[in-house]
Amino acid sequence: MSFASADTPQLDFASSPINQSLTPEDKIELFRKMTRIRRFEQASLKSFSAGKMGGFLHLYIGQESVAVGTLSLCGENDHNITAYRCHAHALAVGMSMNECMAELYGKATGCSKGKGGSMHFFAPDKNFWGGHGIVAGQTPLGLGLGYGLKYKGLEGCALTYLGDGAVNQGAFHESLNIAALFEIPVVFIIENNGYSMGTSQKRSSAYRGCLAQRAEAYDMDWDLVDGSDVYQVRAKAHIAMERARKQQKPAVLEIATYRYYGHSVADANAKKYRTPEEIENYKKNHDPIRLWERRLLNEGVLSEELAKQIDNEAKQEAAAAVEFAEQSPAPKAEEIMDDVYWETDNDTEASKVGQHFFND
Amino acid sequence: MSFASADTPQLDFASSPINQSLTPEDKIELFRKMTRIRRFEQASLKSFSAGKMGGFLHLYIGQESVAVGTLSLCGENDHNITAYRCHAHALAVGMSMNECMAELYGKATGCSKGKGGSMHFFAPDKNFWGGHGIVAGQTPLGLGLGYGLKYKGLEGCALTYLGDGAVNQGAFHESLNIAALFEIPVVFIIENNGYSMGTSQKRSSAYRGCLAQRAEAYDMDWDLVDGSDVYQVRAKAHIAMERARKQQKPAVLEIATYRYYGHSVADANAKKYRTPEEIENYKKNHDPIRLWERRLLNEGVLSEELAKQIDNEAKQEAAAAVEFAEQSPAPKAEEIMDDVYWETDNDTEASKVGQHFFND
Amino acid sequence: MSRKLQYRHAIREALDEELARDENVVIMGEEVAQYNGAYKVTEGLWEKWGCKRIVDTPISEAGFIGMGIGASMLGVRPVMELMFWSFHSVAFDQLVNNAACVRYMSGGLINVPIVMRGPANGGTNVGATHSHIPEGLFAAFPGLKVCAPATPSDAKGLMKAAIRDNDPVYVMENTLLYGMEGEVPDPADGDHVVPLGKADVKREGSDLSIIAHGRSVIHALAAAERLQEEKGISAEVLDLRSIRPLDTEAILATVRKTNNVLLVDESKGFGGVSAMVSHIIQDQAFDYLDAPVKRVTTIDAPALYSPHLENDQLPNPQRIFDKVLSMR
Amino acid sequence: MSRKLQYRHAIREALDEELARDENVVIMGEEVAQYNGAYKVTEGLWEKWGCKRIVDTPISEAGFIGMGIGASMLGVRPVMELMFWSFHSVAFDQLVNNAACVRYMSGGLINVPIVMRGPANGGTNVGATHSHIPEGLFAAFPGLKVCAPATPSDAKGLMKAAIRDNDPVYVMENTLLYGMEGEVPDPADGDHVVPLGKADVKREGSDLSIIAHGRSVIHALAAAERLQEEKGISAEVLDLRSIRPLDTEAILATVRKTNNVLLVDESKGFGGVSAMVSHIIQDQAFDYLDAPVKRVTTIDAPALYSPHLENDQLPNPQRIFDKVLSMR
Ligand SMILES: Cc1ncc(C[n+]2csc(CCOP(=O)(O)OP(=O)(O)O)c2C)c(N)n1
Ligand SMILES: Cc1ncc(C[n+]2csc(CCOP(=O)(O)OP(=O)(O)O)c2C)c(N)n1
Ligand SMILES: [Mg+2]
Ligand SMILES: [Mg+2]
Repeated sequence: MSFASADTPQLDFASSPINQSLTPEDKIELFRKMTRIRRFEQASLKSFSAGKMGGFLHLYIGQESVAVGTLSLCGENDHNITAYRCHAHALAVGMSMNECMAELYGKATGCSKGKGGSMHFFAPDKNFWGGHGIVAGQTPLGLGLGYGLKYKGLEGCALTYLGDGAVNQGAFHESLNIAALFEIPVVFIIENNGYSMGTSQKRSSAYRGCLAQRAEAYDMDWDLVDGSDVYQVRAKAHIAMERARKQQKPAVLEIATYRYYGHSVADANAKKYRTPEEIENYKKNHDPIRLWERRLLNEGVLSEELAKQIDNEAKQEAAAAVEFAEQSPAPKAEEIMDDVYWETDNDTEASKVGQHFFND
Repeated sequence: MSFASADTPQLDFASSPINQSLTPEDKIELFRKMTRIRRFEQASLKSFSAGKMGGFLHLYIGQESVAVGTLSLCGENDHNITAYRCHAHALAVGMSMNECMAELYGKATGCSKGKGGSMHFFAPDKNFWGGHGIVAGQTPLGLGLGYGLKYKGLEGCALTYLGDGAVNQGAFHESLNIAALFEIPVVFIIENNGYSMGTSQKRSSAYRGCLAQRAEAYDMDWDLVDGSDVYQVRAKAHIAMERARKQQKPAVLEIATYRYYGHSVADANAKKYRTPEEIENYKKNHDPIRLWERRLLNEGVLSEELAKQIDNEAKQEAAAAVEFAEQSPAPKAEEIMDDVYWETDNDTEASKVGQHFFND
Repeated sequence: MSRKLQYRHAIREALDEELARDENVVIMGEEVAQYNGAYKVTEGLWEKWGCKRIVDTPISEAGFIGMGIGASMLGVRPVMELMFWSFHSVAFDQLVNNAACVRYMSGGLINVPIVMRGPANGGTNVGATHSHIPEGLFAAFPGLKVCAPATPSDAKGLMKAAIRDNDPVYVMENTLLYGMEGEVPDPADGDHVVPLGKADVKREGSDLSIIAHGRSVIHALAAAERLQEEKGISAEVLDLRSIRPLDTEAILATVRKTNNVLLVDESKGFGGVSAMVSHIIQDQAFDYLDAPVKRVTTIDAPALYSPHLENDQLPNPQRIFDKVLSMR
Repeated sequence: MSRKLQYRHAIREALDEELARDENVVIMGEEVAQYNGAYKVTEGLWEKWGCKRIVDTPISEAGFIGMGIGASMLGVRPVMELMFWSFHSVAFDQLVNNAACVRYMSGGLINVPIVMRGPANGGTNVGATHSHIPEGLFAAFPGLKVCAPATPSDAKGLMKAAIRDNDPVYVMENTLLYGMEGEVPDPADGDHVVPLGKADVKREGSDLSIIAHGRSVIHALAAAERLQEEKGISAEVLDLRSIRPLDTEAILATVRKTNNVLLVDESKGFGGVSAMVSHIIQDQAFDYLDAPVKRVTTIDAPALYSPHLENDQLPNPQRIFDKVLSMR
């Protein structure tokens, strides 16, 4: 594979087979998913600002095409895992806004019963393995998902997301080497939004053409993707995923994207380390939802009215989720020590031997 | 820099300026150093087999040209650090056989007072910072030595040695990125002896041309070196060191070498994972000491007699070191808690406040 | 003369003064320079001291902390910020082997004058991975020193002692204290250094001793006030301040005085600083104890997120109050 | 019927039986397959079970242990060998965050049925970096289970319990016990499983209780014999076997019986399993104690190398013997 190819933006990936196979409904569904994510994030921002939740809130707004585009390619045996900026992945795999919003509110009805919070959403039944707070700590787990697939003889792959700052954690490199050496069906997806907190890519990483190119060190395939183009995201991810599924070959994809808000909602410097022009330019010229909308309008797949309607529905769904979260009960103090051990939760024989918990 | 160049063996590095500057005495001294290392290791093996020491003993025999060749290039402001296979580096920087052998014997006269053992030799006064047991754990320290040099405005570099198996530790990759990003004068030297314990390079690492090429991921210079040729080791290391010293550019050098014995003396499988032919071939055709000797004989720098004499002296020196170690006193139980804190060792004001040690 | 300073500003003042005192002091960590620090502890320092003294690092804790240790062996005196102490998990080898053992393994030839600092606490709704309480964990490694200031004044004084110390000192701060104000001596009145290894009686009392460190001290003080007011119980509050070295004398003194002990510790129930202090007390003041040493620790599960419940999981004034009553 | 087996062979038998019982069991680690294991615990398994079930990994502990955890979430049941438990330092994040917290953070949706095993001990002259004693360290993390077998029989039985457990279990073996022989029940007589959380009275006695785990149990037994013979002191020796879950009942029972306690623990003096056990005892058996709970721990410094001195730094029969006498 060659250098970060400057020509990719000029190619039209609509014609790639995986995109050709999309029905109009599929395309609208992609639009709906991205819209729902944005509306969910906006609603959570509002609740956060109103003091309704605690901790961190890492918004995904601006990056929607990455989670939605890649996860739209997943079948029964494809698994995925990401870092703390995880709401989009959760919604994209089919988790409900209710359980997600309730988790942000720390309610018992949350997807993690209020125990995980914003950074720790999970839905194993939907092949979504979190939501992880330690930068790049999830990358060996993603490798392990791929390992598990291969061990069980299933044809699938493990999408493992990380940020552009996360590439400098050792665990990621150990994972890359093992992935290539053991031929594990894992696709590492660098969501490159240009910054790790207030640090630009150039200030955190040394590299040749791009971050994904580091894969060459392990003789692994890689590609660079324009995240503002859903067709391109799908087309390139599909290639990598098929190679993983069919040939057990891992890959690194770097998807160029952008976040409109700060690193987290608490990021007071969000507009200091980036120029207003840079943010505006992305919003105006590269917004993945607007570009997809325009594309579908041009294709005649979407109408202005339908777009509006979808947006309104998403807004209402998010508002309802806020309502649901607000009305939901908080978890109870008696439940603090639940969910620590499988054995004690299931009241097994093993759980009855010895002291498992230590409180004076 | 290009692919692992297949032509390097054909080049004659004797003519490179750094080798041209060698006097006959210098060349003989290189021979003497390598010979002394080999004789030291052989003596320690004998003592180990006789049950005189404990723990591990990782012999350097076969690799002598690497430590001696590279460390012969060091000046006042060049520092170095390595892993547990550290006896050669210790002797090469000028530590005495006595203090080294006594350390193996766990005696109070050892370089670390018997507290460090085989894997943990140190001589900060000779710019040698160990001797480290955790695979690749020393690589960030080496980076830090380079950082310290730069911080203090000194023109020097930090040679940081690691094995071919160690390249798969995350800490090494974190170090590579920081070295390139911060422009730290550090030269990482992979002593590639083909195996990490019983695992061949191919079974532990995924890579393109060679392990050093992973440096490209960080846009860093690298080179591949034939370790059996002292001239080549010096010539290529000199280039990397000068670039580090003068331009604050880090590099990775991979030096192809071989160990004749097992991973450690306790390695019962040493002849299982490698064919006898492979070992014999290296000894016969690539032994760095024999090749250097032949070279110096051809150059007329060395005579057979002088070579013999040097070897005899080295043998005697090692035997004397064994004698010294055997005669030396063991450390005392009262000293176990010395050397834990600088402040308590120096009986400072700070050391008198509060309980520093906990023994019932 | 003293002034009111926020805990974070007290630390910053300590850093600023030490940067001025010794040109080998360098501050490193993620976002400490241009971003002014994730919790603004280092705000303004980059502008004042520039890129050489205040250094932003990539998210490579093993790499940059190891780098700091290596540089410290050469005489640089790095003060490393861990954005959260919880991130120790990815740099553990550097923290417990290289920093703690290099002096020993070299037979005393090397020393590692480095400070690792950052917040180490629960209570901010960030969940299990971000809420580790590692004072006891690191104090268990001979070669390391650990302190955990509870007030702005101690935060400044201990930080300065830590930076001047010639051994590795791990300073455990607290995000929930960063905004707390307190009296801090005026620099014009001389150097304010609080030695490591010296506990502080933060409140005199006679009926029982509450021994704590870090934010638990604040809870203990609140509970003590209420115990006095509502129940007429006079609680002495001893702030350990430093975990290793540990002020065993001060611990034994308060035990001998009150004969009743409650330890408050944000650690989980298995282990922690409090298990050790409990052992020391029963070992060395057995005959002075009227009753077993009791503890309030974090309820034994990974840190949970929910803002509705997190305070219940942690030690808090109510739990301390209740525990004291249960001890009567 | 039982046979004599070496500790290492007892473990191997456990692995072999569990490999046969459950096709999801897979053994992974550095040199475990083709090399037969650095300490020959897995000898012959690769030949018997092949490359799928017995897997050699690169020297990437964070990577391969995280991989095991990820695979375990999908139902694979990896048994990961750490060549030395000391190498936990480079995989700490995976060990204490991902393995320990994923269940909790997911509100109970995930479980991590994984075993981490390997030797965790001093006494082999390999110095500070290779001689960590992390039982207490890991037991402090709710979500983890920890055990430390002292005999071949317990090693086999606990290993089998660990592999069948649906939570992460960290088994701390001992290189100095690998060659020790002992009776192990014959597989023909049924499955030999020792449940986690059950201590074992390894020697009955009436004058004092020596509580220990791992190799310290062997030392305690040796000291107890000598105490009996030379001093007529009857020491009961309780082997904790499992650290978390902990058999608190058994601890309290022996304390109530003898009223005198000595804890033996290879940890350093600050913390360790013994500080916790001491706290529990004084808390729950205060009135049964005739004297303070005492300890023999490793002398408080990083592990030293010298073969002439290393045994003096560690708990040993002589130190236990002397300590008991000093308690009279
Ligand atoms: C090991 C570790 N170090 C530091 C942090 C704090 N932290 C959380 S996110 C982040 C920036 C990550 O940036 P990037 O990988 O680019 O992801 P993005 O936030 O842009 O999605 C930092 C420093 C952490 N959570 N874990
Ligand atoms: C983190 C860690 N994992 C495992 C080990 C055990 N170990 C010591 S040396 C070694 C092999 C290293 O091989 P290589 O890097 O090629 O160096 P060489 O021994 O060939 O010089 C292993 C696995 C260790 N010391 N540290
Ligand atoms: Mg980013
Ligand atoms: Mg090697």
